[in-house]
Amino acid sequence: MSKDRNQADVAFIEALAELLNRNDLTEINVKREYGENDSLNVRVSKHLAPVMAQAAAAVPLPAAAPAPPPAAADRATDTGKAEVRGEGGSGGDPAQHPGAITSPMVGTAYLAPEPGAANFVSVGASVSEGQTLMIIEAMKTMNQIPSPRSGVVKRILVTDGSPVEYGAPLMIIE
Amino acid sequence: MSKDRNQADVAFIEALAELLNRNDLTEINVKREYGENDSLNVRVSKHLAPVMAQAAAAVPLPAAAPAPPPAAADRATDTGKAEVRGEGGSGGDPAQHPGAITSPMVGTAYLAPEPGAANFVSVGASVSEGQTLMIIEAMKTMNQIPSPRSGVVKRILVTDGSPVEYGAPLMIIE
Amino acid sequence: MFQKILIANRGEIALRVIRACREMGIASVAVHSTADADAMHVRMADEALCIGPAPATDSYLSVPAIISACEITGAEAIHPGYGFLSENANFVQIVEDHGLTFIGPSAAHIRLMGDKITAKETMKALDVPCVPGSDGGVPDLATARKLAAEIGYPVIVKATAGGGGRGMKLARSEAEIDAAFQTARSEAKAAFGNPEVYLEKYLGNPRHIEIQVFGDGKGGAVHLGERDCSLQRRHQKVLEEAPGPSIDAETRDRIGRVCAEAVGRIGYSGAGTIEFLYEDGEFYFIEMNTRLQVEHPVTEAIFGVDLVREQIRIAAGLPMSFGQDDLHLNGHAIEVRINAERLPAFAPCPGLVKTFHAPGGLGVRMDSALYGGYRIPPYYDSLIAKLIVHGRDRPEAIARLRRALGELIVDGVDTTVPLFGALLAEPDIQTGDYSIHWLERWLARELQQG
Amino acid sequence: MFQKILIANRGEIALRVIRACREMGIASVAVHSTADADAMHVRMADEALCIGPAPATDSYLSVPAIISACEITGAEAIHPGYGFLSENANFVQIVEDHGLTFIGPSAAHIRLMGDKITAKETMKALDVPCVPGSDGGVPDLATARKLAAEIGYPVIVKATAGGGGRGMKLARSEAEIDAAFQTARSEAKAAFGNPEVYLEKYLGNPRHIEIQVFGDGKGGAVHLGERDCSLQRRHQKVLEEAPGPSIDAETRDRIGRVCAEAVGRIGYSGAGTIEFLYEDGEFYFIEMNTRLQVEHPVTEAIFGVDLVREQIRIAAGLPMSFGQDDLHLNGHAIEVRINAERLPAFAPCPGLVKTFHAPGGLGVRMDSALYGGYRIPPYYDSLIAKLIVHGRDRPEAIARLRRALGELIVDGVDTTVPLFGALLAEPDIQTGDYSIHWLERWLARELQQG
Repeated sequence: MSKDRNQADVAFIEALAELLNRNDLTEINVKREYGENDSLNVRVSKHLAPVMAQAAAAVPLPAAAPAPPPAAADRATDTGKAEVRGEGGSGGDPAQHPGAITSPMVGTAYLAPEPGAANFVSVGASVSEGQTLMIIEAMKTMNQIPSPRSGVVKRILVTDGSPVEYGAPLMIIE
Repeated sequence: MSKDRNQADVAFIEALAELLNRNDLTEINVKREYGENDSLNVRVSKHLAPVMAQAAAAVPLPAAAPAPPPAAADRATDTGKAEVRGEGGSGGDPAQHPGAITSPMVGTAYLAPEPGAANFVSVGASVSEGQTLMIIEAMKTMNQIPSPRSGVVKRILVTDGSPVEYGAPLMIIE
Repeated sequence: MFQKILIANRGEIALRVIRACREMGIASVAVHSTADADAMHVRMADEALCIGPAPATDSYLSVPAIISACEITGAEAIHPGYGFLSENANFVQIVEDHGLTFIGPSAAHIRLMGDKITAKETMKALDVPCVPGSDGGVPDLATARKLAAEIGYPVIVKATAGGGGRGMKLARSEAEIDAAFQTARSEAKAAFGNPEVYLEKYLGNPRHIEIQVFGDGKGGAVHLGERDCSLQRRHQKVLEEAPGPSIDAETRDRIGRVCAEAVGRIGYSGAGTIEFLYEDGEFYFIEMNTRLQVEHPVTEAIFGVDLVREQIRIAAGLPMSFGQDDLHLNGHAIEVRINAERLPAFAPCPGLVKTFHAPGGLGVRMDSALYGGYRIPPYYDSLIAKLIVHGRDRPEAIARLRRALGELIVDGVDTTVPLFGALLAEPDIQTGDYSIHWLERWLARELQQG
Repeated sequence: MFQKILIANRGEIALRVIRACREMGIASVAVHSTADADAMHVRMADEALCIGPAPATDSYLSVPAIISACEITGAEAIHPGYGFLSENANFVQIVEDHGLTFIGPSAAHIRLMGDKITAKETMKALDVPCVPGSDGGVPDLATARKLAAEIGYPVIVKATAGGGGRGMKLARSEAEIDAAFQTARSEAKAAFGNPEVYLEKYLGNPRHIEIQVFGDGKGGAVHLGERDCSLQRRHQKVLEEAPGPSIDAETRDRIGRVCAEAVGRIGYSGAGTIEFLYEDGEFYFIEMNTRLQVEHPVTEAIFGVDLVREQIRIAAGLPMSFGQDDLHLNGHAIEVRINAERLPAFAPCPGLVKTFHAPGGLGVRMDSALYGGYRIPPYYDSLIAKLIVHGRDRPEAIARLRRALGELIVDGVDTTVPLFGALLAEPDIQTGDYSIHWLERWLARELQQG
């Protein structure tokens, strides 16, 4: 296939994409044959089932809000907040994980009792109920965070010295 | 494949998309063959999932708006407007009736050529194409409204002397 | 000037402060409970931080959580809004102890005005008019007669140990003082085991007039006229207006100067409101609120100034951006408080706001944290929007308010909007002829009829 | 006063007029095309009437349909808004012939100002400054030299029969006049077969300054200062502000008085705008618009008056509600015109507005006919909202505009909102240093870079 043909196809697809957006469609199917048959199959659709999801998505201010100073919704996901929420890690929302230990307070998380010392726990370690997992400093006070159950540390979701908000997932222990 | 052909296809699909939106459809399927077969298959659909009603209801300002001075949506159905729209009669929107004759202008409808005279037509009467059905007065001018086709007067939707807006259903002739 | 301010509040007032911050180029930090994760102030702020669970005591009222939120975000100052921690002197002390700035008066001034008796004594000493009375127990009838004549009738005789209306007697004239004094003493003795009574001027049908003041913390102060907030239900203000329909320029000037001088003399810093009862041309001090008021926008409308910006400037140690001579009263403004409440019982009505459409056009200001699809949580107060209109004069403002209320759409929850439609149809409201008892009486009558 | 007014327009301006009617207690009639059946002005008006199909020529521009709509609804007066029939003298004549009132100036005044040459001659006779020139053909070089010296350099020599830039030569100083005159004559002869040329003052980098006037129709008139509308793209205003950053109080007073006196002398009735080019402290008349301007809200903001209410009052034969001495300029206001257009080509972008959320808070006014779920029809102009901010001074207004733009959500269609974000970041805009060429040049540069 020639480069020209490629560009033409891309332009064609781009035009379709714009068209889809402009008309609030959910799907366009095109089958075009240029050979002897010289046929064109088109399917343009607008599914209403996903409207549900769309309606739900419309509940918060839309992330796609086009304002140039970052619109409200955009700011809600900016770095300042992401940082505070800790490192989410990959895959799903760790806060929803059944083994998640969440922060009981706003503060700064410390994984070791003091700088240079070994961490309270590390991934793979077995912990018993009541064992200190980390410290959260709030208002100059060091608050020990005890494990609510015995189990194995599967993931540690915060780094040493990182800020955490109330309810932020700290570790997963199963 | 020529660029012209691409543009033509995009224009075609765009027309379909607009058609879809304009008619509140949910799907259009087109199969067009230009070769020897030279055929065209079209599928037009409109799914009425329950979500539809909800989404549609949210689109216009809600009629249930609770403001005490009648809210915008309430006013849209107040008597002043209803009067201008003529007497809808019972059952369905007469403007959507395939036999509806709609008003070509804003004005006052008169069913008779002059006060006291017999009406131009009455329910049950047969009319021929071009026959005067009524008069609409606009800017002191009496405009005769001719029947666009021959048929029988099924319903008269306006009363003598009533105001009509553009597009208001006047009669149903089948 | 501060680089970053944390707002220890929620709802429309949090939004109000964020707007001022944004216009001043200051970063804003919203704190919120788990119930407010989708709230507008969280979306609007530059940063947001969950500080606790839904109950306010564990989130918006949690001092450690808020201080800690400042520490980890690097916010240098805290704006408390109104309610919550805004008049909590201990909180202010802790804020200052942590090297942060509280955007408001000092802990000492909050304490001074937080105690009703100290506040009254202070104001009296500062020549702010207070309700005249006996300043303590009245030993005998002769003293009672003498004092009542000085105070001026009507006077009320109250049990020192009393409360709940017992041991309380009204004397409308000299003819009634003997009976009132003796009956009150007997009732006081019977009810509380202590016959001591005191005397106070009786106000039958006063208005609630409050004076907005601003102090620069260095002895300088200005006033921004009055607001009439007489329309109250269970001591909650419902509709506020400025200027007050019963206050003329000379009266405004007189009481305004007294108030500004008073707060200047105590070195007060920031926004404050001195509340009075007003009857027969006389003002009687009730209390001073050492914070921004819910109804501050009516003052902003008629003076064309931004009171939150001014609070922030003063807290940052800058001089005030206006002096008394820069302040010119312009037109008339009215605010209505729109609550998510179901009439006629005013029952809180949280829930999903399906559609929200704000009124627009000339002279209309909407301060609301609503948006279409927002779910009003059941944990906090029911104020969801303030609609403020500004017109050249009172009739224009009333017409504008009626028009704007008709445009507003809050679909999905019941609101107090219909109340205002009904109020604006009342001749007393149209003429401005109402006292602090008017609304309760009107509501009782409407309920009976309706 | 009128009982019922018909609004012969659509979109935000129809809404604007409906709002004024409602505040004045006047019933409003909206007329609309079939394409606008769901439009906001239809929903907001007390009555609505479909007057024709989507094309404006058959609906909003259809004189018989509009007159007929008045007849059947009993409307006594017509407010034309801007555009459509607002400056159509024949329409005004027909309205009057039908015993109805046109809310605007007389047909004669519209005609007078509708013809550019007559308008200029009229203004000149009324001592309104015009672009100085030769007032017709210049016969020879000696006259050209003499006139150029009188007018002051730079001057431009133009073919009397000309157009499109041919036969047009610039003389920056006396040294260039001979060559310019002779070259222009030769080119004019070659291009148009007529060598006659005329001389005019050349303006290199002027601003567009317009003066808002109001006449009472009985010889009385006031001015409401200026608006700077220099930021234009293809002669379409994009952002307007008042007061003009280049105009001081003395200049405003001087040109304002000239304009008010001019419209008073001709007995002009209602709102009008006298547009000028402004360069080096001098005003040069361009044209007079005999209607309400799109950008009238910036004037309303700084003077605190309702111009539509005033139009209606004057049309009803009432005296004006303010005199020149009642008008005090207060603060600074900026309007941005938000169009449904896709940048960078400004291609119209009609379609479904999925979410609409208006900015709120202090000093923010939104004039828009949008609502969530509204489908912008493709038949009319692309203006969908006007955002107007008012602040104590220009920096405050700019900060407020930036803040408000950040709050506005129009989701579903592309808009010109991003343009304003970019503009407000430009030092020239921040300092107010721009001419009528600034925006086109900036856009060209941005396009090249982007």
